[in-house]
Amino acid sequence: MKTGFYPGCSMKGSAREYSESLLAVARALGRELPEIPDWNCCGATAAHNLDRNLALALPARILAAAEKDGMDEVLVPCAACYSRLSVTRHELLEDEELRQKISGLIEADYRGTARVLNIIEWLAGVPELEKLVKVPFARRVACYYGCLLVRPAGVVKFDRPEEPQSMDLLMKKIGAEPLDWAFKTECCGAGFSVSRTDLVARLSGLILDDAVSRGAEAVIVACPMCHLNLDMRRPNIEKLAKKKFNIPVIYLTQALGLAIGLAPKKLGLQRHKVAVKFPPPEAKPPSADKLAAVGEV
Amino acid sequence: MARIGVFVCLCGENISATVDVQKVAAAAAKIPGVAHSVEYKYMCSDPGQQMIQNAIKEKNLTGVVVAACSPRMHEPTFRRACSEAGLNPFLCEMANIREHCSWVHEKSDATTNKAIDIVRTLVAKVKKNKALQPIKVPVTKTALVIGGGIAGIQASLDIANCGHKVILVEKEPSIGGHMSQLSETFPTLDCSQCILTPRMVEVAQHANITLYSYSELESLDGFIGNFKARIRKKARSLDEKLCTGCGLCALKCPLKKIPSEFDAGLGTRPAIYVPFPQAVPNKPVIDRSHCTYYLKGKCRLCEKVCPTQAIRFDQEDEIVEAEVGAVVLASGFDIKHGDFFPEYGYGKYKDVIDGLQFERLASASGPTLGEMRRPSDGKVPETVVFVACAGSRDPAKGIEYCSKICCMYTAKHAMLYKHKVHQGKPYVFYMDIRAGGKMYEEFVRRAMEEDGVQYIRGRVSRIYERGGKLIVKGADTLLGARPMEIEADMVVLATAGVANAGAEELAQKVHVSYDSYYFYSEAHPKLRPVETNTAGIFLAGACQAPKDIPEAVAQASGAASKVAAMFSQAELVREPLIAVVDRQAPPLYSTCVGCFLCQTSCPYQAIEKEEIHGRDGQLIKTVAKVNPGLCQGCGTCVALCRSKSIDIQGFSHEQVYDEVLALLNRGESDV
Amino acid sequence: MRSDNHAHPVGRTLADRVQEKTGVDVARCYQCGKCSAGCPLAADMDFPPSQIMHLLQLREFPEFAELALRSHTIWLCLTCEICYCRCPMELDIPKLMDALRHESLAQKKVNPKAKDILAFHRAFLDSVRYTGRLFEMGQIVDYKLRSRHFLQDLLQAPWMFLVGKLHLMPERVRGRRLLGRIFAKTLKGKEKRT
Amino acid sequence: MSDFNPKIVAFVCNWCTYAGADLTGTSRMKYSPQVSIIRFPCTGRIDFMLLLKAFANGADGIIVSGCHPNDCHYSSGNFHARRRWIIFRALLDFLGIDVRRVQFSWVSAAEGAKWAELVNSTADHIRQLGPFSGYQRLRGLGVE
Repeated sequence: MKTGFYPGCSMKGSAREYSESLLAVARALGRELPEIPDWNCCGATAAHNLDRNLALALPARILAAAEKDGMDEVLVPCAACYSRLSVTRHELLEDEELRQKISGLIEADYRGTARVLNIIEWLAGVPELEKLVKVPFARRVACYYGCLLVRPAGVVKFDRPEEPQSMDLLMKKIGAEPLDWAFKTECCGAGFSVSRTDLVARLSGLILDDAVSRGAEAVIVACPMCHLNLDMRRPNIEKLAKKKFNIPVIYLTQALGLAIGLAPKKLGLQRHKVAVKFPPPEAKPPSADKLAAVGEV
Repeated sequence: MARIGVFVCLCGENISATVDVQKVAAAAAKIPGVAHSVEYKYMCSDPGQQMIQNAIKEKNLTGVVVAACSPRMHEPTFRRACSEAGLNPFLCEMANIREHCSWVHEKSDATTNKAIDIVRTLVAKVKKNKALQPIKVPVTKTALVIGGGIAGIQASLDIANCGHKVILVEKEPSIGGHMSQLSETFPTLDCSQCILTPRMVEVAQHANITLYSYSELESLDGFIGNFKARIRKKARSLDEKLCTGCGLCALKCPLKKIPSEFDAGLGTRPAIYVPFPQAVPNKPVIDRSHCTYYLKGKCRLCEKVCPTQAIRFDQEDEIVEAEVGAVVLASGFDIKHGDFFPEYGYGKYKDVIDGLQFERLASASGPTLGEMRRPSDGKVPETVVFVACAGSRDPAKGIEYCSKICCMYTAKHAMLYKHKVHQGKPYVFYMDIRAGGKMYEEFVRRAMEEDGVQYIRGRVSRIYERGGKLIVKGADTLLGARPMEIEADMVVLATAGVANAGAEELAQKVHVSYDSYYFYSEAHPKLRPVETNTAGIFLAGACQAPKDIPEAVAQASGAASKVAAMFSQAELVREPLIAVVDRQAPPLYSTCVGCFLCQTSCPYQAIEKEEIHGRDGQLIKTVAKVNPGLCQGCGTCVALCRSKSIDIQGFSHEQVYDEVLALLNRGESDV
Repeated sequence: MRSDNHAHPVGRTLADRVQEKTGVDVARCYQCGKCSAGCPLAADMDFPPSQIMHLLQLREFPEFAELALRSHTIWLCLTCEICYCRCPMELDIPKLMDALRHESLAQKKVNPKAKDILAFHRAFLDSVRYTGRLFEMGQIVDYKLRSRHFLQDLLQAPWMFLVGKLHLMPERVRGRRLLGRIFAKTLKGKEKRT
Repeated sequence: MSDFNPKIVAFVCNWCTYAGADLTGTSRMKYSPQVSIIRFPCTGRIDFMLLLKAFANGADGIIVSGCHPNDCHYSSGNFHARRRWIIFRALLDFLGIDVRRVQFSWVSAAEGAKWAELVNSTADHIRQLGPFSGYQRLRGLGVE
């Protein structure tokens, strides 16, 4: 079983710490994550907004390259890229004519053999994750799934589209206390970060407001776009909401990295706009019954 | 030589719009053996039937083919007409050129040719038809009614009042069904219990009704007029004859916190309980899944306090056998429960409740004694949002149909709430208001105009809890689909009406057909709404489709009158479409070799062994024999018989073989 | 070939064309409004999603379909998929929005209010077309040129650079020529540089 | 595709599929006219040699359809039919008849739309398979 890695553009730039923390965690878990050779951009929102064939061809080229390299599955940590790659695989496997057409465009035969994995699926595949925990991440966290990890349900076939639980379970495994909150899957404004910052500030503000009002100490994300909006757009959010939200937004790989004892710097925590600072954690391992409860899941 | 008459019906334009009927009649005339072929506008009309009868006499016909609608529709009509003209009714067949041809194809030569094919096929069949005599069977004049809700109660009373015996089987400890749970009923707002309880008592006291409560149908065998039912009386752990219904046991039972089914989970009950005070029969049952004695072997407190020593811990289920002539299915419905609405938090938030729960909250006998208090903290809800179509008309949730009763009961709920909480604000999210029914529209108008219920046209997208309030996100589609949020204290979902959990199992036990939602299928959507396709089994109430009380009661009375009509005859006449074993002159006697494979395949144990003895009394051979009283005519034995010694009347080897040949070989009649 | 000759005549109305491309049959929508109720940006749209559906449903009135093509809505749609997720009739509205955008673009009927959004998408794809990946620095500059919002986010860039999130030089994909051909066969013609 | 119009015979039971096909009509759903129905009391009544008879007389395809499992009007006739069909397939194969020419299905009395779908898909399917040309050979084998 060969698992390839598709970082996507953001993880090479504005979401660099996601990539850093993921690779640091992978190293600590002893997992190899070879990048797909010569990968290109998935086209993100822009491509499917403007042209359907382009929106299918860009991800198809990536997946075809992964297949050619003998990868059985591809880890796509960015939820937006994950969505584009999943949609493409789904549509091309459903429609043989379309598959041939797109294969023609990318000048390679795309077969659809490589499965597309999101970060939660990949981490859920790590056996006995809770045993690796050195410093339990004992924080009240709001797991923010955003839109594209769980929707559309018929394409991603992962968790459930309303009130998903998979990230909460992962957080429990590393000693965190995931909150029941209302904005797990509400949209943050996504690709409008630059073009309609006003809308992003409003939508993201609602999300932070709910998390903070329920006593969350951190928002956990799995998507560079969500992070960008909730973290880097914080000044815009706070200006519109006319109040301060001091809550840090961290990638789930960063939380995991902290729990298994990796240095904050290695996880890129210094690169956030909102400082990742917590009141001193109670340095105690997760209680036995808590672990037992997690083990059952 | 056969002299067949072919009668082609235009059915107004129903057939003639797509089939060239003249051509069909002309083609039929050329089929060898056809002596007469005509077409007519309405064959089923009096002049149409007269036409057939005249032709039978004038042309001396030996068989008739009516090319018209489905035999399921008018076969009895035409067979009767033939019989009146002196032709054996089983020499008349119908060629279905309407349902299977004119209605499903475009006007074209292909369609006309198909109609001709169908006629030719049936002509070939009828040539091989034999004159048959109907079979007469006795009728057991006892009806079995399954389900003791309002439909079952009504059907039982109506049949019993005609002087026939009724066995009423109810799976819960008491009869009453969902109607007993309701607080008030639309469109009159009269108290449900007040109008229902007298009926329940009447059932209990009626000399012609035997009530088996806390019982279920185990199996049903036999056929119309002659069913054998086995009924499982579940162990109440109680000697019902000794119990006086004093209620001391329930009072003393140390378990008090078991969610009450009757209160839709909002109230509690002990392990030994009577579901509600007006229960019929007023005898408790021990819920063995919760009772401490059954779980841990200790307690028996109820036994100690019972003044008549009626408790029987070692009681076992009992099987009762009964012979019945007809069955009325009135097994009712349920509303959809469970985790099917995560976006509304149904099952997650205590204050998001369903319609039945609201009924219990509003009921004077309910867990709050009729005070409007929300389940989470007992607070009086000041804003209540009612969501119609929660799951109905929603293929994404698996239900395409309209549940029919929700519009009305939602209006009723909003009104009841407003009557109890005067300062309260009720909102109803709806898509369409379906208030067809006597005084129904007026009732909904009253909710809006007199009680000030705010109706908002749109479907709620999401409900979540924040700070003790339920945030309801909707949109008003009449105001530019503008999104709106309501901070509610309680939300009532009109969840879809669905078939009962055991509906499929029951249908399979009694062999009636059902739709993909497990609602039972009526024999004809318009003209036979209370019959099933299985003779002698009738439908009443919401087991057929969601229905309100007046409809359920009307249908129950309809079913009862069908049963009474059946019981008014001394014996029933059955079609002789049954299997027969071939008989020959000596020395062969029969081609049957006595392998009795047929016997193992027969679902009705209708095949017996017959010994053929010579004059000297010596056994010559043992052959199969069909009991005509038991055979239902499925023909499984016919297909299985290796020596082709069994044949089935009406679908004989000769008939079906000739049908296949005729269908595939267009002769001179070809166009 | 289907055996029935009962298919609707295809290709006449916008609804037909969109159905051909996406499989979404707007006739199935019964206007419950659940999409509009859940849409995060419905309040900002000129026609919330359920109304876009209705504009298409009125097939015999092309002027309504025209309103859909010229709407701000189709460009505001975030493809967050919540409408599709909750639609009782399982209508893939996001996919339909994509098709409407493509048609709006092809017919040059893009709503003027969507100028910035479109500029961003174009800048994004330009970057991908020339380097194979998103070059954030280049894209921002391109976007500013297209949108003329020169001052926006002026303070973000130095910060991003400082924390190491912004590169001054693009990463280039080896298969750029192939990507060029893909762009040429897809977007080309629809997308001349403005 | 050619204008080949296949001849398809449908052997159906009276209680489920025949009634289902009636419902198709009552609902005015359209389907291919190449199919004609022969009514049986139950699929359990169907002697599968009849299928060979139909092929020998020029049928290009055959539909056998009755009640869904457990829904048989006579309790178990459809199970007998299913068992028989499983064995019969092997015989068809042995005789060199493409088993895809026989469509075995369940259509209930409430599934009018499914009947239309079944007929159309079978008609399309048989059209793709082309005319059944082996019937003279079948006659040579004594099936008439």
